[in-house]
Amino acid sequence: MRVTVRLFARLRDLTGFAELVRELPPGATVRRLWDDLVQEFPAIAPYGGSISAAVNADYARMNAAIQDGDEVAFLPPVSGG
Amino acid sequence: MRVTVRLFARLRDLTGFAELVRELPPGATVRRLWDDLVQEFPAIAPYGGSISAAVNADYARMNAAIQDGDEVAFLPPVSGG
Amino acid sequence: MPCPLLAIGAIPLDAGMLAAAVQAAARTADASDGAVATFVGLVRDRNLGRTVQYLVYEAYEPLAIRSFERIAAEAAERWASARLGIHHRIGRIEIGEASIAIASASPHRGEAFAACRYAIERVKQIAPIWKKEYFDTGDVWIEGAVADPQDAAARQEALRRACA
Amino acid sequence: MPCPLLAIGAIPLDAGMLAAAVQAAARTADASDGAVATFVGLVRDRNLGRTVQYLVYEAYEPLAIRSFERIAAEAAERWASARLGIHHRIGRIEIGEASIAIASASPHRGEAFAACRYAIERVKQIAPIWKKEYFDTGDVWIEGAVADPQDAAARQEALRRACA
Repeated sequence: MRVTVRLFARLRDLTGFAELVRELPPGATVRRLWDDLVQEFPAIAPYGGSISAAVNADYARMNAAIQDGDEVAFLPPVSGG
Repeated sequence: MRVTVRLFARLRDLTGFAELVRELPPGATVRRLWDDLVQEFPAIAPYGGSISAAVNADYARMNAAIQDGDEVAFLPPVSGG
Repeated sequence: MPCPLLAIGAIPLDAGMLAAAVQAAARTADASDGAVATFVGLVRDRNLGRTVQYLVYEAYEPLAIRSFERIAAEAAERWASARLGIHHRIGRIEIGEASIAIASASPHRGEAFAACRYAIERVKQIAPIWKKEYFDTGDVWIEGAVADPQDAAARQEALRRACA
Repeated sequence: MPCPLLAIGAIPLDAGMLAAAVQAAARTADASDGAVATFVGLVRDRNLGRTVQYLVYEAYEPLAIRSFERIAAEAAERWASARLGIHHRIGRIEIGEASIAIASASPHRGEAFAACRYAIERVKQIAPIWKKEYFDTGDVWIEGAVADPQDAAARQEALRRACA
């Protein structure tokens, strides 16, 4: 299946991408997608303990299952306000 | 000695006066002035336990001594804001 | 004309203008403002089950200004980096209009919120200002706190409500 | 055009306009507003000893708006009579300019202050918004809270700061 990945703030700077499209096996979780990205962009590995994730613009857990066509976002710690 | 008395809100309504000039013996206190006013305007007597006083536009205690020419104000419980 | 930080008058209030004046006021700290908190009190159409038509506020103006100065000094003592502005309107005020505007600016939000909340609590406790309520079948002077700036318990209660 | 209560955009913020929009919003309670509290966060010229030149904010906009909706719902659950407005600016913001404006209206001041304070605390905890600080010798992304709207401890901390 195919998903759109959105990366923000320093995750975008570290990978050089604000948006990516990646293939995943059916039933893959958000964590599997993150692990794939860490393989591809080792610089983001330190965020493993502090990222948040969203699926289709709603917060999601790392063990949430992804569907074909989903938009999955990875969010470093926030600093709005 | 002669003092100016200022009365506000319901004290003004009850007495019919916003401002009065009254004579007092030397060394008279704010309380003495209040007691004189209660004699003159019995309707204000119930305020004896809840008025505040000011001398020359500064809060003062009831036992404060008044000087000739002072402006003494009596203030019912407040409701600003 | 510069907008005074502490004022009483019969004209409509403008909280935004007051906030700007508080921000523009001379800073004693060398840290710039990161937070502005404001409070506006509005005339409500109901009170104690009565349908209110309008209010008339009166003040002992010189003492009211001194009371605002006292409140600002108390706040500065507790929150050294916060600055306060307090504007109170007097005269006839219609339903939905503002009777009071308070603004507080500070490097950090905790102080700005606390000073702003403290100020409205203290105004209600010690400012020599009274409102007369005109309702459908009559009018009445509203009487709240016995004004005593030396009352330590009242000041403690204001600090408690300011979450200090 | 009516002013939306929850919004993100690149244009300068106007807390007074937001406060007016919150006051004008449909009331679910039959009690009229007696209190409006606002908060404005300003870009400061110093942070962690650095001289800041300006900030650039970015947001994951659809999730940020949903986060504001969540915050407004949480506040409504806790303070049923208060209504909230939250506007956050993104893009480059200069020193002294506002990055966020929050307004809360309620029949009584306690709820208005609490909802306003709660909202800024929750925005800082869960809104997917980031600021990059440009200082004299470089730039850096600021990273604060790990965003987790389900984190009960974080919500408790926001309630505590709101003095609830």
